[in-house]
Amino acid sequence: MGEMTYRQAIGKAIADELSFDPDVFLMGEDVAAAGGVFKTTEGLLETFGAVRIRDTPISEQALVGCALGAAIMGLRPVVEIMFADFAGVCFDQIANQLAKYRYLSGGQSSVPVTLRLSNGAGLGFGAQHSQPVENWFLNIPGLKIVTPSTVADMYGLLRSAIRDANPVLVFEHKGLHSLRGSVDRALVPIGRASTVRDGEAVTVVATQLMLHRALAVAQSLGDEGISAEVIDLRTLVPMDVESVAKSVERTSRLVCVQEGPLGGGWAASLVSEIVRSHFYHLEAPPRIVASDPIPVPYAKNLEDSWLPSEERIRAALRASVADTA
Amino acid sequence: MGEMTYRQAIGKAIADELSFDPDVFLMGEDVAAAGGVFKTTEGLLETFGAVRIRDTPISEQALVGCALGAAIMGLRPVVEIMFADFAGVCFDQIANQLAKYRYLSGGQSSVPVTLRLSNGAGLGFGAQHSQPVENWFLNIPGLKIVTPSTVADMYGLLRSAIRDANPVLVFEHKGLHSLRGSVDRALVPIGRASTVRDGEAVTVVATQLMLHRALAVAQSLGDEGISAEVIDLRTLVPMDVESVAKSVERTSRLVCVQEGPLGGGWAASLVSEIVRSHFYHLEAPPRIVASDPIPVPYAKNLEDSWLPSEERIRAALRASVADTA
Amino acid sequence: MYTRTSAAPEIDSDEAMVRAQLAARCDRGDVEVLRTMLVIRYFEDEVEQMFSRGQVRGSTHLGQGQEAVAVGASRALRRGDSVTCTYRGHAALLAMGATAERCFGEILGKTDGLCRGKGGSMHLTDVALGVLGSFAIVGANLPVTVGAALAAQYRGQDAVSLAFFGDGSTNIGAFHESLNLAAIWHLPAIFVCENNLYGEYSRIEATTSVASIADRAVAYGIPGVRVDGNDVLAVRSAVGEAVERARSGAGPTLLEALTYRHRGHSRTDPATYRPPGELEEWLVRDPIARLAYGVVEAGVLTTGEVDDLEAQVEAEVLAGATTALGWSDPESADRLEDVFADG
Amino acid sequence: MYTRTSAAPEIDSDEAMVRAQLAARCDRGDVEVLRTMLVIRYFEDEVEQMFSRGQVRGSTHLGQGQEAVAVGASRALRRGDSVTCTYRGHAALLAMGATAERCFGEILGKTDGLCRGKGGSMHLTDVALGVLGSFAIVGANLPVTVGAALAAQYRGQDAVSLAFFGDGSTNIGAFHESLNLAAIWHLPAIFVCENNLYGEYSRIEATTSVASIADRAVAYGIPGVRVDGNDVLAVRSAVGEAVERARSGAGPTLLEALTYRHRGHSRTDPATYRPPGELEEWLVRDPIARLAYGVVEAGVLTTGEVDDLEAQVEAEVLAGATTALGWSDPESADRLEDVFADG
Ligand SMILES: Cc1ncc(C[n+]2csc(CCOP(=O)(O)OP(=O)(O)O)c2C)c(N)n1
Ligand SMILES: Cc1ncc(C[n+]2csc(CCOP(=O)(O)OP(=O)(O)O)c2C)c(N)n1
Ligand SMILES: [Mg+2]
Ligand SMILES: [Mg+2]
Repeated sequence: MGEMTYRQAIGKAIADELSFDPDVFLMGEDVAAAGGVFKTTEGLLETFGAVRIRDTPISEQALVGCALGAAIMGLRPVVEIMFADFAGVCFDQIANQLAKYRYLSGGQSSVPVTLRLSNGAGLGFGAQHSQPVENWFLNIPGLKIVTPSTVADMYGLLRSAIRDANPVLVFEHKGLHSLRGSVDRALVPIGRASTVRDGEAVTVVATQLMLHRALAVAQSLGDEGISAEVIDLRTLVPMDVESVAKSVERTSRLVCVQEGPLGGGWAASLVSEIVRSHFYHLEAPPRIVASDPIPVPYAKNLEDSWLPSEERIRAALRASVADTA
Repeated sequence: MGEMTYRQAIGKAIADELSFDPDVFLMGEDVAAAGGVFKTTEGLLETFGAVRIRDTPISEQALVGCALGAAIMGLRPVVEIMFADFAGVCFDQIANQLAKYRYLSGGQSSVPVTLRLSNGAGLGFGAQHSQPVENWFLNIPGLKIVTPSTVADMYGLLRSAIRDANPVLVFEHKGLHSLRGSVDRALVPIGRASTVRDGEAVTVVATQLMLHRALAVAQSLGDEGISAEVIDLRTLVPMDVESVAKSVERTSRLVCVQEGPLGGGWAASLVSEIVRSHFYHLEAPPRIVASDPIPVPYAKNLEDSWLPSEERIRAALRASVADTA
Repeated sequence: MYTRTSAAPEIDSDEAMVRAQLAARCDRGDVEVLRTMLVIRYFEDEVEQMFSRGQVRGSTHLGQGQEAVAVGASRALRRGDSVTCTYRGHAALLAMGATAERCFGEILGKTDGLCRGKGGSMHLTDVALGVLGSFAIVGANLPVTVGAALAAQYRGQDAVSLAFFGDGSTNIGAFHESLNLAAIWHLPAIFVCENNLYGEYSRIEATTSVASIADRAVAYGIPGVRVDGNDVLAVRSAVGEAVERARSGAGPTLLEALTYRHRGHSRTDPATYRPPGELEEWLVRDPIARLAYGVVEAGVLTTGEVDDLEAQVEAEVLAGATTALGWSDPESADRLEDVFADG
Repeated sequence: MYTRTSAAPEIDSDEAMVRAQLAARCDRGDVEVLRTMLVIRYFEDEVEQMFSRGQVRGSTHLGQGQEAVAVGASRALRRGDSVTCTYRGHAALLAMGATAERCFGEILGKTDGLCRGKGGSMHLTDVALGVLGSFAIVGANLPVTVGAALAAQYRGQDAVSLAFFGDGSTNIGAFHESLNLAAIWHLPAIFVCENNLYGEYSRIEATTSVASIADRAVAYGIPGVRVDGNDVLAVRSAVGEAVERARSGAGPTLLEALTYRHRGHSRTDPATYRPPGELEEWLVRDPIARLAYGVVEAGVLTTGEVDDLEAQVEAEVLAGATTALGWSDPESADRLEDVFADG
């Protein structure tokens, strides 16, 4: 399918699913006429019309619940939550309704709803528009959570999410919209990590913006003779612990890089799983490079300090490799 | 102050703070005339009057935001969120407003708001009225999170929460309302764990309902000669990792017992902290006994299976002690 | 417990007038309506007993006295239409055709309950019958009805979706967002507020800034209609008009049905907050006694036949309870199912 | 960029009538009002430039054209009253007395900015001046104003709290909950909707089910008032009446101020969705040109004095920008402060 940006991959994934299945439709604030605040859905209104591409009021609770109702009736709604942080105003509908509907009804209906949320820090939007919101939902069973880092995964995971019979939260990192890459296949399976760099000395696990930083660090350390394996987790729920475990079986060392504070984040969950199953394989304490436990600050230098830097990642990798049991 | 129930300790703590400080007031759905759905606030209206004890509409967003506004103006609001699960409908106000207000304003105001939330499973209320909601907020810096397990702690931590200059979420476990105990002092400091049983062989960390199960198991294992130290974490944020670490330095083994699924929960965060700092002290993999990653089921036997049982806790302790590095 | 029509309280002249008017509208078809209201009443009475007997735990929210709303509304719907309701939803399920057995089964947490024992009293759901769910978070079902209505419009079908909710629920954000969304998209949604004067233990005046819930329709530019919620035929025809409007593409309606719950808010509420005499006044307006009077007055049934019907329904419902009590509990491993669908 | 009054567009006869009426109400005290509106205009223009020059990043939401709402409303308040506003809140801060320097400083992320560089453009806050905050989540500030109003009532003070918000924000749940709560508690709150016809890129008709936002007051049993939001004196007097009501214990008011933003929604929006000619129509109604006309017509200032005032304010604002640009960035370690208060 050729080269495109992460932003374009989003639009194209939605367009391709709209073409594939007449039950798919998109709604959200300014997704139609304006093509989305991040211009991810440009052109969809013109191609698919106002019934399937719908601008909405600022009513996120109603939108998520509306998607649930439409899904029970057999449609496949895709809802854009403009900034992921706005999941706060519709948290009940996501966590208590969408996530639990199938279970509460004893499996009477599937709930094929996709929520798309623009995620993450780094752009100076302030504390209410910059959060890595994927960590808000880890303790809510019933949701799948997807965090694509590459153009191909953005495309393929979004298509898989729309086809999935369950609620899927797809986090689109705002800092990656302009990333370029090529898309080689249609569907990327939800729930499988991908090893983006092979290595022997240490396993590094990351997602989204942090994946790219981790990769850059791994490459630079490679020049120094430290061979780091880099795994893009891609999906947080269900989490592909097995792939990480297999890598750790070889490297015996684990570093997780997480945008966002440590407490309640995915990295801690992953570490606790790995130490449970591979405690005796580990030759160094698993490390987490995470953000400070503070709201995302606005000033550029403060926000830059908040995001795990390549320096911090490099230091963690070096420390991990230096440790001996 | 003598013997009372956990339920009474709640009412008494609020009453004592109402007496102590005229800026303290309580609001919530049916907290006044009816004395609260769980009867925790009985008699307060009669003693303190309708200005300070306020029944409200079913408008949780408005209530939490109203508390924030009143707090900025110098009052000390206490808000009851009847079932903790209803934090979903006011999640934005808690996570994006209350938690971030001080930071966003550069420290212009403190935010002395206490939210009281009835928490947890075990009573057959179904998936939307039974969640251990404390785990929803771990990744939201700016909130203190308190989970009292005993009558004395319920009393003392709630008083400390109301006096705190910051937003504090106080989770009151529904399964402990009838617990009896004696209250010996006024304030229990937020942020300190308490060692409720000394032991040498393994450190067990738990909160609320699980604390009592862990304690029962520790006692029964004591009879078999396995000496488990039991720590009641009491506060999840800020977390007293140090007390746990000190215990682990002696026992070299850690088991966390958590109501609720593993992903995104406090136990994983604690384990990741401990393995980071005490990896080489550990003689066994830290274990987490948690709930299934499913919504809380309704049928009694299913709900009972969902909650970590004494059997599962016992098995984890035995396994931990049996492990050798 | 249900007082047979034959022993119902004396009525006053106001009530006599209401009943005369109702009787004038009754016909043969309304026997089925009466029967369904009786099923609900006996069902709720029996759930109450099950709780007192300790056969179930948790909580339950009974609807004795409010039967006319669910039954009247459901009788204005047809196959393909859908409904969402609240934790106080047993009536809606039974009105839409769920069997007493499977409803009891769910409340008892049985594997053959409507939701395999996973939902419970507050979550009775029967998608096949068009009951998309009972929602235990106040206001949460309204957006779901909006979505079901959108699905009908999207597909060019003339189905409608109807949401039941309480007076107190009109103060929560989801109510507002839902009505606005349904209004601007002209969706075939009907919002039926069961105004029973209380939200939990609080009277409506203490929590709600408007005298009549129907007045809130102004904020959405849609019709707001108040109806006697204890007159099942009045409810049916008011909902019928709203359904008509919805099917024709003219958009949603907010309907306020004035009614009363005979019991407390939930299992643990003795309802001591009611002014003395209030319950008694409303017992006089019992929707079942009213319709029973109507069918007799209209010559459709004799009082003896009404008495027989009551006895028959009571026996049926109790038999349903016995059946459900005999069902097995779910297997422990069943709890892990129904979280995610395949594919 | 701001067009000096001396070069303002031609006006039509409707506008002439509005201005004549406004002039009749002008007096000497309104020079300060004019000055403040000019400060805001030049401030917003300069923020726009800072973004184009790459001196700041992130996003910003400008309010050129809407100055009369913040300035008129603030002039009806007194010390001890409070205000909450939105991401489009620069005008409210400046109207309440914040200096241009410290507002610029915050937008530039400087350590001497209003919020020490931690909040940014969407979060300007000055509690000492009574501006409790700029809130970037739509609707989130309304409950906060309700709380501030409650604090006044609780203490028996006659202070009021006023919330600014947009037309689009009236479709979110928090709006509804806040108005209901303020109404039933008769709180001294004033809800000022700046209806600028758009929520982001969407016209009000596409998202909002009611023709006039003021009509939504019916749902809360409170007064709903629509006012010309480009007539600063009209805003001041309408808010003044609402404040009066609030102070007297009669409860909240919903006020709709009809206005228009000259720029797009945010930095990245060229506002191509506007029908041709619409902006030009509203430029004719520019609130600043109107008041400038008024003070001249009323004999308070000459056109030359207006011109001087404009030049003077422009120079002051630009000097403020220069000052703020010279401030230092926060220390990296500062980020860890202000999360929790001691004690
Ligand atoms: C968001 C939320 N807040 C509070 C509750 C607790 N609650 C359950 S029912 C109820 C009262 C609802 O009153 P109303 O809407 O009038 O319905 P009724 O119970 O009278 O049928 C409340 C407050 C809830 N379930 N959800
Ligand atoms: C809960 C939430 N949803 C969406 C947004 C994104 N957003 C910011 S401003 C805005 C439009 C608001 O329109 P209006 O209330 O009319 O105010 P205006 O910007 O016109 O002043 C939207 C949708 C948000 N900030 N918060
Ligand atoms: Mg009610
Ligand atoms: Mg607007």
